[in-house]
Amino acid sequence: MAYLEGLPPPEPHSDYNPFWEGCRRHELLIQRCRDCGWYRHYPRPLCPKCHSWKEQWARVSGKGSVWSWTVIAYPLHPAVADKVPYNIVEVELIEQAGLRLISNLIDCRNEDIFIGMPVEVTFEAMSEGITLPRFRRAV
Amino acid sequence: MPYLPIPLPLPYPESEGFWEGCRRHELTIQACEDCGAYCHPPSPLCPACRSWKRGWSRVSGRGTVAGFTIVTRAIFPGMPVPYNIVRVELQEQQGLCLLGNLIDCPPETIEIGMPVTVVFEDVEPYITMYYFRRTEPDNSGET
Amino acid sequence: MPNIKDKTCIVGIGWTKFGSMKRPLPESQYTLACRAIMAAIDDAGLRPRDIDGIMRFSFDSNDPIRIADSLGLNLRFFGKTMYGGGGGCACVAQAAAAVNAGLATHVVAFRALSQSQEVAFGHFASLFAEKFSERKGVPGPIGWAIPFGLMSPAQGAALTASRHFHLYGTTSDHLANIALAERRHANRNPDAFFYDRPMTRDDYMNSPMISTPLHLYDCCQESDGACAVIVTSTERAKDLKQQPVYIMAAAQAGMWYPNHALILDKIPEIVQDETWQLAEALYGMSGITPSDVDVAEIYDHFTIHVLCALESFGFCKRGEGGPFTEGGRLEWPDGDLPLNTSGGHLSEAYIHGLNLIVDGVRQLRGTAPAQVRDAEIVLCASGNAVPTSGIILRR
Amino acid sequence: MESIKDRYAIVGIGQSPVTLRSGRSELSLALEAVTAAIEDAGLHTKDIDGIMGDHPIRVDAMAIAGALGLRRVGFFIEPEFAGGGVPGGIMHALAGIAAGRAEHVVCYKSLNGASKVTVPGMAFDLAPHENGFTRPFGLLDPAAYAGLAARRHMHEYGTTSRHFGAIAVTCRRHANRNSHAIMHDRPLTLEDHQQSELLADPLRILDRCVDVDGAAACIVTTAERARDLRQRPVYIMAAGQALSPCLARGTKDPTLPENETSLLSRQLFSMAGLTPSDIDVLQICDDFTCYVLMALEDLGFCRKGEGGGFVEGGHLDWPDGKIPLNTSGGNLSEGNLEGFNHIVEGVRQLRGAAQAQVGGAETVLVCGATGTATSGLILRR
Repeated sequence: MAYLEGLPPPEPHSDYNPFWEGCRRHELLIQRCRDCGWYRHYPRPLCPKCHSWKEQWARVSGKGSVWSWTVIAYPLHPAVADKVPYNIVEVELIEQAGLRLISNLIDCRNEDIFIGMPVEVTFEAMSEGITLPRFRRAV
Repeated sequence: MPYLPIPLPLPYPESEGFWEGCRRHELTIQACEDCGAYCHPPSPLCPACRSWKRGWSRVSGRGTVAGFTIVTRAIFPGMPVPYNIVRVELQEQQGLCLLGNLIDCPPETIEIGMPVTVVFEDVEPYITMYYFRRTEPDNSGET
Repeated sequence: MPNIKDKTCIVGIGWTKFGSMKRPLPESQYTLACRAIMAAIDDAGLRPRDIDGIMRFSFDSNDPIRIADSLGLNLRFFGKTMYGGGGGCACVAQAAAAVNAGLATHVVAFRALSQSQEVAFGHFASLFAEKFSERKGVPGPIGWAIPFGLMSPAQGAALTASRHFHLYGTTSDHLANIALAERRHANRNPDAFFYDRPMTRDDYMNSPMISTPLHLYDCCQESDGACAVIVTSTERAKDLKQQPVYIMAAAQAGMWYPNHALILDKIPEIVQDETWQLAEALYGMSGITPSDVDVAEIYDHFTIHVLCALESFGFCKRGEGGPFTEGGRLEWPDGDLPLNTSGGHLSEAYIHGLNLIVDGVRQLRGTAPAQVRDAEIVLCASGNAVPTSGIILRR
Repeated sequence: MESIKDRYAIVGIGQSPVTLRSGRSELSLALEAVTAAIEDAGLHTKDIDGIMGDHPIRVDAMAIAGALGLRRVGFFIEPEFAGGGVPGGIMHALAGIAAGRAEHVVCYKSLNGASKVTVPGMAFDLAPHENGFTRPFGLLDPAAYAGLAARRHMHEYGTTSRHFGAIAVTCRRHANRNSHAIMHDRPLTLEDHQQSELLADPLRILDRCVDVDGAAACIVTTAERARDLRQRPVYIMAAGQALSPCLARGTKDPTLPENETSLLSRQLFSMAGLTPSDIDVLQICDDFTCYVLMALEDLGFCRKGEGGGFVEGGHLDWPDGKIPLNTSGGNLSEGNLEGFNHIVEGVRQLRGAAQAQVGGAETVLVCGATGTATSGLILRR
């Protein structure tokens, strides 16, 4: 069973669909400026550094480290009433300082998580044709 | 049966007195206990004199059509067009208006100034809807 | 009272392509917003990082954090105007207020809409549909309207129109004059959605009845697109690329009627009362009179509301809006008061009033598609039948 | 162009009771606070010609106008962002006054956070579809964002949960003096905090504000007009908003040299011509303890990373601390009004009418929530 099965899936939207299509193919794609090479997540219409409108969806390594983490211990939201405690991690990808993703760390006890832990992406199929990127401790 | 197959109103703290009246088949309008001004939709304090003393007063249910439209294009799926929406000015106070529907009335006969009276329809255990029906002019002089 | 007359200027305008439900634009509301803002920045001869304030509409998912992140900006001023189309000029007014108070230097006011992808306003009651069924009813003040089938702005406007017809003898022919004038203007404007679609009086009369007495062509479009304007101080404007367009007056007018929810019905007396308050404030601040206005850019969600506004702004007397539309008075090039010269919401695009302001600025720069000769003063009015706002611009 | 410094004042304040079960609509609560503020200022209802709206999904400006029978309202704007936006509403109001659109503007906030007797108004929010990048991963509540930021601060600077707890204890002590506060009768020790349930590790239940039913309001006008009114005017020395692109991330990176609150700090102190050492009382929006600690650093009351040590030193405690914080108990212990209570309490301090009155208080800094687009005020007697 997937981690946090049953939470609201991402809704399709033209700005973000390439990301989720990449996940379905088990590829982590991040939007990147074709002119200056700056990665941006969340996706943006234009580059905040050089204001170019030219973009590509670049496949990244999926490697990174835990930038911060929390364990949700209290069911703050009805959707997770039966799921606590669970972890949320913010992962910084190796491609660019500050390039971070929200996700979960799977196959890892919550008490073993630490900031700086090397991780790599893995993909989990959810319902409705959605695949989510999650992370695992890297060897 | 409600006039239209769409969601019904949900009472909220200020409007409960109105809907309680409907359940008794009485048109009950919020009225200021200090200055007597009617207020609809109901409000926590009186817009005329700012008193917090809010009361409820049964009104005659009689009024006239102040504006209307015949909706000919459905917005919700399943809406039985054409249907009418009327704005009724109650005889108790100038400008005291309720939105509603006119039942048992062919659309082409609706006109501004037409006298109407309230009718009630018990549609759900928790809510009784109010509608209007064409009536004879009120010549009794009562209010 | 302090007065901001001529202290601030519009120095940049930007707009995107316009689409509709039938010919949607592929880009998101967010992308459209960024395109219009970047176009306005470029038009003004500014750099993105010069922008330090943003005013937007509510009902818009482009919050200033997202805009700032896309453009790489630090912002020191941001806010929202409420009440849908009533808020367009208020965005400009509050941008001008910020500049005037020294709280920001270059403020963008923008509106982006993607009704094809997000929400079609004509059907906006259906937005609540899911919530209604969840909650088993219609909560709050809208519960006085929706259960009786009053679910779209057109139906509310129809109630206004039926009463105006009754009180003053106004007719569909009068409303057609407004729709036809705007369509003729759109036929001169290559950006307009109806650029290559002329319309006759018969076309108007034969268009489907939406809600009596309003026909399809009394109603604005549901559009995709975005517009942006940039406001700065008069001193700063002198250093920039474009001929400055001065803000002579900028005002708002609230609505005292307790039944204010957007889709509730409005009787013309009340619609006109609040617009009259707005007119009084604008004429007071600017020191002009209705006869000084060369071009009127009046929010046209529905033709009937334009007619009410013409009366309230003093172009004619109350109740005489119908006859005032006759004789081509609202038409470029020879009418006394050319109205919505880009085609307005009825025939250019529905960008919540911001496209009317853009066209007003073009008129004063001399670059409008239907350019009024020697236009010196433009009145821009936001939507009425909701709390409203307006600005008066000059060359 | 012009500077607003000292040209506008807060002349009236009002509050509804703060409760857990009011059974009342947000409109009703808002009107109680608004009419109290009008009364406090010695104004007539009809003098109000501007309304700084709350979030329209609750009580929009025209709901207030309609209920009060105000026929002429020439200013109404909606602030951006909940807890970060409240002082910014005051700033918008004075900009509206300076532009000639109104003379007496009422600002308010009304929440039904505890009983949730909400009466949705006419608004709907179009949520950005970006939440597809957070919600499927269980990031559904502001506490999760706060937990991630707090964890990072601890990692970088050695901050501990006890440091966060010190802020909760300070606010609670102040609430214990405030008969209006929801936690008035409930003392709190650091050990209580340490034993409270985990919420979003490292944050505990007691690191989070208390949701209540309640409303607060204030009235802004010009300094000249203020001098004719009933109360001693509280002058606005500086008002500002700030946001930085770093906020788009959602989680605050406490190490960034420049963020929304540091930008705000620079703007406010330069407009007022003051430095942090000139401030007598601090009112910082405290939805989570960790954000208060970070705001203290970003505002310049201590150095980056030294927030933990600073909050331990008793500097923030009434009556003897150098710079008492949230003297009415704040969102953590008076009750969460998204920081509007902070403005009301700031005004009371400068009138000398607070229940935990800081002796000789002359200046107050009010700061909106950090970690979101923020805003602030510097007020003086």
